[in-house]
Amino acid sequence: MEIVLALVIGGLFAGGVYMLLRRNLVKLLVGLILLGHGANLLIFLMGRLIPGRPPLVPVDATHPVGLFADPLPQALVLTAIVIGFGLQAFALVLARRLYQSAHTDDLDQLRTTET
Amino acid sequence: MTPAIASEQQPANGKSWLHRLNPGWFVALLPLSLTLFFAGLICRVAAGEVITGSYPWVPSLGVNLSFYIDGLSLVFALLISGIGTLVIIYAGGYLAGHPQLGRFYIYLLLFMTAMLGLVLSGNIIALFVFWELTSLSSYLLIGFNHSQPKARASALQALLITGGGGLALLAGLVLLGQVGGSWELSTLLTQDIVIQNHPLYLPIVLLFLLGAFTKSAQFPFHIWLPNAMAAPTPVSAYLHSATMVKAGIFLLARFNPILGNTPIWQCSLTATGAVTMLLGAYLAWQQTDLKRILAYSTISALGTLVLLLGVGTAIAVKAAVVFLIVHSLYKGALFMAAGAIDHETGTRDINQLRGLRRVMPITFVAVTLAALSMAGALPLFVGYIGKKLIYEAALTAPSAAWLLTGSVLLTNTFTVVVAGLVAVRPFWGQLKPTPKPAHEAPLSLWLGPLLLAGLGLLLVGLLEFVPSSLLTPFLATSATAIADELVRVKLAAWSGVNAIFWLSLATLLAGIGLYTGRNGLRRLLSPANALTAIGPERIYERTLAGLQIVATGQTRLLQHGYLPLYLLTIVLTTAGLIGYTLLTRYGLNIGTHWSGVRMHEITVAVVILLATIAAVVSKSRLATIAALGMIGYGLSLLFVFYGAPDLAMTQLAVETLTVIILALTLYHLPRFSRLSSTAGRTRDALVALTVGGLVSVLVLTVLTVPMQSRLTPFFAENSVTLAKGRNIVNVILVDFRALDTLGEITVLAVAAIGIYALLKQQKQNEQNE
Amino acid sequence: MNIFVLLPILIPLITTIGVLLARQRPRLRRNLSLGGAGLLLIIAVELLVLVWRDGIQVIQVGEWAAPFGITLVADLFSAMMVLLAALMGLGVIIYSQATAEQRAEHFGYSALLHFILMGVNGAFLTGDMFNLYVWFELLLIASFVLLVLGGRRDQLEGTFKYVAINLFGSILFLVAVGILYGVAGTLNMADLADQLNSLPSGLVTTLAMLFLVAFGIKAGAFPLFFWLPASYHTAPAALLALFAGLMTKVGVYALVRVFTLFFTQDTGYTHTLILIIAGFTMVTGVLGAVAQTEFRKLLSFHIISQIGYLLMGLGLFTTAALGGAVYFMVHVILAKSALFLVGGIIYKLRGTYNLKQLGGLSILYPGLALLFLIPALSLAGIPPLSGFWAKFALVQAGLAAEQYVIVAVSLGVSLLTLFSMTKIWAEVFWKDQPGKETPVQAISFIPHQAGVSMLLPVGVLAAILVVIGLLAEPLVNLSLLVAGQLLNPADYIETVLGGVL
Amino acid sequence: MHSMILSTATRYLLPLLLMFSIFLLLRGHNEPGGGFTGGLVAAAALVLYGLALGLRSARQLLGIDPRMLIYVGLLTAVVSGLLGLLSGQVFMTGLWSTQTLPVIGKLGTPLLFDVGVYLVVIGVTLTIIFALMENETDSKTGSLKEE
Repeated sequence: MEIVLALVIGGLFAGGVYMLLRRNLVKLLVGLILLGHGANLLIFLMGRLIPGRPPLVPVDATHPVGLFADPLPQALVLTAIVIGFGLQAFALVLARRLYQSAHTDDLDQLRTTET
Repeated sequence: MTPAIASEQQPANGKSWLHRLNPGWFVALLPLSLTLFFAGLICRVAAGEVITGSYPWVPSLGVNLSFYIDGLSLVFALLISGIGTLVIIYAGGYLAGHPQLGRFYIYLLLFMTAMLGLVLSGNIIALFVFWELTSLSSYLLIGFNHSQPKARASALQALLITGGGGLALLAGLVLLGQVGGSWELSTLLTQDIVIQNHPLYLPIVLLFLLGAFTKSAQFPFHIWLPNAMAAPTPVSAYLHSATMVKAGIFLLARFNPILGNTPIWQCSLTATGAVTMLLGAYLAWQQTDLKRILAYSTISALGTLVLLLGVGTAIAVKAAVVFLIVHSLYKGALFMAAGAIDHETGTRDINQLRGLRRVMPITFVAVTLAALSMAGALPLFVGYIGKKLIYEAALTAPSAAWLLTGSVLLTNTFTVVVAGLVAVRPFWGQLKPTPKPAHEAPLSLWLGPLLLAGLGLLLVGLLEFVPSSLLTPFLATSATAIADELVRVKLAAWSGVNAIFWLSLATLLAGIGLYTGRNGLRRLLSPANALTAIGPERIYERTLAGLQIVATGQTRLLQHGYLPLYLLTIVLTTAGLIGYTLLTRYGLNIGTHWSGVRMHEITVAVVILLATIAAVVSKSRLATIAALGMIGYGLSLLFVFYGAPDLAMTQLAVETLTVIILALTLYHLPRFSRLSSTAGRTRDALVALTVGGLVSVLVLTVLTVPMQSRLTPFFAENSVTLAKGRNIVNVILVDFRALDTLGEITVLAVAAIGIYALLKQQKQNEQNE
Repeated sequence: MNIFVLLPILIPLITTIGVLLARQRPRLRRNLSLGGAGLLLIIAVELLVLVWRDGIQVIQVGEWAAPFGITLVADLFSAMMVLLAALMGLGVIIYSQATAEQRAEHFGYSALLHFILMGVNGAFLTGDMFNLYVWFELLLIASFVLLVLGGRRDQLEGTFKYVAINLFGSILFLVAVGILYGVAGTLNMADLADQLNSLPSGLVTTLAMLFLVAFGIKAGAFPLFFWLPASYHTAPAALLALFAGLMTKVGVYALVRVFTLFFTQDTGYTHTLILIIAGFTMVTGVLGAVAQTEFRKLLSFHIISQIGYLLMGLGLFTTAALGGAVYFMVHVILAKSALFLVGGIIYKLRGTYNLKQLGGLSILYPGLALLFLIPALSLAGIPPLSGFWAKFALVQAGLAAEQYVIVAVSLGVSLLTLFSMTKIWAEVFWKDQPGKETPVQAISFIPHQAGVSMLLPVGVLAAILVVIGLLAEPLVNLSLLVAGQLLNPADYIETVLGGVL
Repeated sequence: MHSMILSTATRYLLPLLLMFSIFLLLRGHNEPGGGFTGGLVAAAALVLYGLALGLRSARQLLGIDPRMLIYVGLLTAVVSGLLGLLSGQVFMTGLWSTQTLPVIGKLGTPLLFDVGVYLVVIGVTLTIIFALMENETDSKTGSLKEE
């Protein structure tokens, strides 16, 4: 199954990079979102895949029984998702404000600070 | 800083004589006491003693404030402080009432400190520190009249040329120190054989020469010196004739025992010196501006000094020491006098000056004395001794003696012309009206020139009639310090009718002849002078302009403003570095991980991939948002399949929020339009697929490495017992790695503050408009 | 176990919460902000003293032993960086009293400054790779918000580029951390240093490349720096001083940390690469500066150029070189920030940053000229100011390592730096102001209209620069100690992991 | 937007959702859930309320500026960490009550920390969405309403 997920990650990165290189303000952000998804899935996969069991300790046990998924990558991905959300939300609103201010969503038109 | 100057501006009626003195007299007390101090050391040094001492400065880098006072340093120190005293008095008169006089003195004293530090340093890094400070103070002083663009440009030129040389010197010094094993001069002086046999010897010498030649205005770096005449005349007299430009000479002399006596050293010095000497002298007599005449003649003198050091025989070194002193005396005097003339008449153009002899008698005397010394015309003057020694050195040079003698002869002929231009032309004949009605300069302006010129006479007297005085042994120790062998000095102005006498006579006659025929000759030579149009000056300008063009071009090329291209560059850099490193350092090594593929998982994976494609190709914003949502939800399903319910819930919630925000923000943005060309799209698609492939490969490569998490067993073990929670993921978030979560919610908080500011600010901006 | 390792993160956080809660009461808010920054500086001094005297300090947050919990570590390098951050923070906060607009303050200007300090200090002190990611994101988002406060079009545009490129960098960082865990099974830096040695070096080197790019973007290295000249110059001077001083340096800090602590398997490859990047960064940065005629743009390009020197020290990878780079870091943070702050004063006086429209200031305000000249000459490496010792140390180390090309490049760049500094000097201070007769007399020594809050920070920075130049020994000594500690990580690893394992 | 059914449904749904969010928060330490998810559910409930009954009533219901929730949440999280410090241990060391409560299990500082997270998440979400919605209505009507 890892190979399938590796392909999914690759696909997300390919799509993300393609969108990242577009001239459109929004597409660029879509690209970043796709890349973010890819990165999250990648970290998740790095804990190796253990189907089924969540890392929960049964009520009357002191530690988890049998095979369980690696909780650390989950925690990392969770944090990364939330942080990513904050940054993406900010970037989206920024893009909207930029559009309102510059009246264009074409990045090639947005070069005033460097010329 | 200004009260003393303010009083200077007012008419001094009814004030005591003390108040009428310019502030220079008081400032001069400082260098005067230094001069006396150094003079007091002559005894010890003349006896052959080397006075040393050392204080740690930056011991971690091996840099100490050491001093090393031998004959060579003391000669320089005396010149610096002595001429400095006179120049400071002079400047007080020259810049009387100037509102920035205080600043001028600060710069001048900074320079003096730096110059003294340079010649007295016993640590080569400390020496470099002072070396750079002289460049800096020279920059500030050349640009003193900074409202004139010319002054600014000249200051910059001097700084760039000497600063560039300085950097080369730094590299040279560091290499020298590393080869010689110390930054201390006293140690290095014992290491000459080690250093000269080291493979780095050649680069060291070249770097040193760059430093010395730029500083001492050797061809082709000489161009900054005439331009530096934009500085107030006290500066020209002090820095650009008597002292700073001699720093390069000092450097060559100081390191001659360590680096010298090799063919490369001698050849480069002799050749460069000869060219500079001739060129300077040739250009000098063709000028009409007094200061420029003197500046070119200074270049010539510096060339002579380098030449003499290059010849390197005992007699040449002796000649160098004497000529160094002689030149400083007469050139300092002439510069100051030129400034006095400028100050009192309003012009420095020799075509406008005539008959000043009557109105400026004292200045006239001073200039005449100095010019006679310069021309080396009469055995009465120390200049004659200098000239004599130079001829002697040239005649006895180990190689190319006749060539050198010829060059010296030609140079000296030109020098005689220059002397005439300075001393005869402005003073004799009918008085011509000048921009300012000419009258004699005040005491402060003629004292310096007269004293320096007079000293030329006095020295001869000392040498001639008091042979056992301190002076000769002192000069001998100086020469010995340079030559690294015992040099005997026995100087006499008159040594009978010999080859040198005839040479001197020939020089004088040729000079007088050339002086009378100079206008004709100048016309004759004017076509040749067109060649100077492609000289170093032009190269400097071109380089500067070229630099500007390259800089602008490069910046436009790199910082072009197209964000997608920036991102492309970064993506390609990333992919290139990682792909190259992976392939060359590790190789392709991907395992196959087909174990346990289940249908529903494959389905979700395919859905995610399809949604990705949809998000990429879709032309509608809503469809893109929907596709993004699909991907997010697909991911949360995957998380569910692989035992991550918390993650799935979070992903689900965040995805929903993102979709809402996307919908809200994109509402007013225009629909997607096709902006890039097909070629561009193809290129990007190729890049994207490469990156995607690379990431997949990387992931699969990493998965071949067996991984044993070192952390997970601990979490599993202690989650309940110590952290009292059964949901290990949550325990990690709020306990094991709570600091991450604290950071995370802070990020969220800042993001919210930012979004709020973005949106509300807009409202305020609109209200303001 | 030492509280001082934690406080540099905690104090800004608590201050910022206080400032936010007190948003209706300007005076209280201001005092809180100043007090927090002042306290932070005291703590930072204390921390450095402690580390210098007693060695590396460690806190295992939540009492979870390394490598299981998150470790905060203060070695000399971290402590020094924290001190610099605190100093810059206090300086900029004082300075901002005079310049920050009411409106920016309304949207949380001073709170955001403290958020930046929190993120920066967190990044300097953490001993955990993922935690480092979190702090990076914090200081990124805070800098995003600060850059757009004001909402002008150029700010929005510049910030968008800044955001886009840096978010890409963050994603790379995240991927890199993920893979790091995927191969080594741990996130603690000290533990990583142990674990990575037993892994195939080719794979580790590949991973190192990922970090090189991710941190290279933040540091503003060639060819990843585009975001910096695109955005920085749209910000007010006070902010720029902080950004110039700290933001890119965090990237450099991270590079130094990972490339001394655990990516040292194949230094012949990785560090040579860093050296090449260093050379290009220097050259392209300084040429960019030469091309500019706007105060902030010119100095922004210089930031890049100087990053090159820092990377040069890392790339040479000897104690002398790294020591030189550490000294350079201190020097450049102080000098660069001081220059931006002087720029702010000039803007206050004349209302423009355009060199062509400025002039005459050397006569009018000799003191201001001096305040400019000290950091400018320092930056250009004129002895005996601090920049010279930095340059000298690096040149010496480079020559000792027989890396002649990079030494030649660095010396050439140093001349161009001098050139571009004299450009500002000649245009702003020497030249007459266009269209105006420059008075012959000074108006006053310093421009009093700038007020104490603007002049004091600049004065203090300039004074420090003079002191660390003239009396360079203590700082040089410290820098070499820092370098020694970085190059011999055994002590660090031992202290962090303690008795465990 | 102001549909009768939605507004009525929301009135009843709101308390349920809020209770569910608190339930998620409290059980998070032992079962899937936690401050983050709990916070999002609560925020969703309030956003829904705002959509159904207008932003103004949602704000009224909330009583305070959502930004204050962020600050208070951050403060709570810091305080939970500081408690460990004040009791002479390291920052963020977990302190636990001795008794066990139903549903929640033991009370402890990590739980308080999670409450902080919960509040921040509600505050952040509401700040963003409310500001966006306000912006939306502003630009739609062209009027500039007071906050």
